[in-house]
Amino acid sequence: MTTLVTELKAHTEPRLHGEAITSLPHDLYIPPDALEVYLEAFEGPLDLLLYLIRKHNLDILDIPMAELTRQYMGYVEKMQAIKLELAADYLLMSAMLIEIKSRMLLPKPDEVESEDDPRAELVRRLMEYEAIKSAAQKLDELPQVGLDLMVANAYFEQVIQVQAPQISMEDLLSAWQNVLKRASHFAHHKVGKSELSVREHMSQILRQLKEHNMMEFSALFDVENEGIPKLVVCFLAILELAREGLVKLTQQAAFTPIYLQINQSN
Amino acid sequence: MVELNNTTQMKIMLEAALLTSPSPLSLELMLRLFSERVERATLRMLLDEIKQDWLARKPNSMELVEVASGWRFQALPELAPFLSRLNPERPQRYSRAAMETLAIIVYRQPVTRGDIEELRGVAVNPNTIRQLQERDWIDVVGQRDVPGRPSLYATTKTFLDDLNLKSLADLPAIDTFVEQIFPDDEAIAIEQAVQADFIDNKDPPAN
Amino acid sequence: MVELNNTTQMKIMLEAALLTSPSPLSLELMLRLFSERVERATLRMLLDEIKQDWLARKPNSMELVEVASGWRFQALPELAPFLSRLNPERPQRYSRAAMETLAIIVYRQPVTRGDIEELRGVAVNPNTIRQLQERDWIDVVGQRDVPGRPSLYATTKTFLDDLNLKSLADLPAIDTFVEQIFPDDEAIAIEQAVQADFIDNKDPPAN
Repeated sequence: MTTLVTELKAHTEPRLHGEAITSLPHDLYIPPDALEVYLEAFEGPLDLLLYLIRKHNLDILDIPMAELTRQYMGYVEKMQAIKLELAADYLLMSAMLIEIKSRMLLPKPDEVESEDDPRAELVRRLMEYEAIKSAAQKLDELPQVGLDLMVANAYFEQVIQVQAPQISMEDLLSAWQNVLKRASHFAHHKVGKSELSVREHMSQILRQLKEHNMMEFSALFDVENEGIPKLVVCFLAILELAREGLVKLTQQAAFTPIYLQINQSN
Repeated sequence: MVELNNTTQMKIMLEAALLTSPSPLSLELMLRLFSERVERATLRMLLDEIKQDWLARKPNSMELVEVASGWRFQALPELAPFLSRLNPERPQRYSRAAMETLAIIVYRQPVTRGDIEELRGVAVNPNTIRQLQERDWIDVVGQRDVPGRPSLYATTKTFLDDLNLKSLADLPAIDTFVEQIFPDDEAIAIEQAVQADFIDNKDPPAN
Repeated sequence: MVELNNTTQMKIMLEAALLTSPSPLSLELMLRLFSERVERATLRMLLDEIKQDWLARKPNSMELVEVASGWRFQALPELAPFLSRLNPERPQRYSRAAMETLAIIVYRQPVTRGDIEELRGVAVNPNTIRQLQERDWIDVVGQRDVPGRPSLYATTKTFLDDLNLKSLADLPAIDTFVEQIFPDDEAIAIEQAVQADFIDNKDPPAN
């Protein structure tokens, strides 16, 4: 958890050849490799400005622009000298500092009150950046899964439960329509709701016959519980089964019971 | 930090390590946990103790087992089917061929494979029939009395249940479709012919 | 299969599910474990009981916690330093630049890359954004309605999970710095202004 803290220290106290550099040389002469170490320690112009403000004990609410600008420009010139890539962001900030400085030199028109301080925007940005810097540090100090927290992850034997495909009635109907569309004997295959229940009964009767081998015709009708339409459908189903040669109807003599059995001629 | 001065502490660390590891832990890895200051024999003994502790735990959910690459905690086998519900496979879809085969069995039952092939004009994939049978959506209700005595397939009660139907008559009828193809008089004529064949039982009397 | 007729069995199943799941389990997922035949309130009660059972367990290695996306077991924090010895693929610590970028997204979300650059005063390294996205700590929640329609970034539930948080409100407050600089009344005024800015964004949009 202390990683970033130490890292931050390393950043704000740049090291050269293993030794901490605690202050800038007064003549601002920095060997080029040392400058790079310095600059890499800063996350950008705001970071550098904050560093300078802290380092020189400047009042962030009353920044001496001349001093800060001078310090800052010293760095930027060195950066340009060694053609650091970072320079663009830093140059933008130079321009801003110089602008603020020159605006402060202008005589203030009487009607403009003191709250229109040219430094206000810079102060706001510096403060906001410092807040973010401290937030980043706090975030980094939070325990993290994988580093400071280990979550349970024991094993279990995954049982593959293949989910059977779901179908809807519409799927079914459209599949059937596709079949009919392609089938040559179209007219023969039209099915209404009523025919469907006949076909359902055909299957049911076959099931019963499979179980009982032979059944009396009247035993197939549940006269007590079924309404007339169902009885008719059942009768139609028997006729259709017979027509398709699926069942055999037998009667020994007139008025004797009729028997149904599955057609097994061979 | 925890002191490693007694076996209880070591067992706790081992338990935590095993419960948090996504893969089995080898003895070598577990020794690293104690900076190699523990004998392999001691480690084995501790693992055995943990194993026994968990076996004795009532009620229990996990067991410590040794597999090829080391030791791991795993859910008791009887719990696995439940746990599998948490990451189910994505529901599959039936192929168009399978749907058509099913539709033919539904609307023309009882049918043989030959009937299906005749209607679809292509051979039926035996897997499709098997799949539908395994799902208990269709079954064999008899054989047609022709050479080879092919099986007659029909839909089951399970099929109706799974589609939330009371009877096949609840399925959408094809009538609307007839109208699409034969937009006018012809459709009516065909429909009337069909209707004439079968009595309409749209509203069966309550039993 | 185990019968689900009593709370003991349900607790065992929950415990096994939580100990074997690599990511936190939401109540919704856990309900699926019981085929949705359990009330959410019952589930919460069982989870609390499991949590208490483990807290009471002596000696103990794990604890049940609730984080943003659900519940999970984790090793007691004091064991983590030992356990991390076993984990060769530890997530990396992020650079200071990356942490600052993350902090801006966390505390100012939803933000565009431009917002981040303005706050930090330097260009954002695209790799940083990508890294955070790959870790599923941040994602794009929309576009700001300005020319170029830049992406708006926000933190995810995974981010909160990984930091052991239930919501953004559990994050450390960002105000302490202001106090350091402005010790008195002024600090309060500034703090209020800053808080007003941050307050809107406590709840990131659902993923």
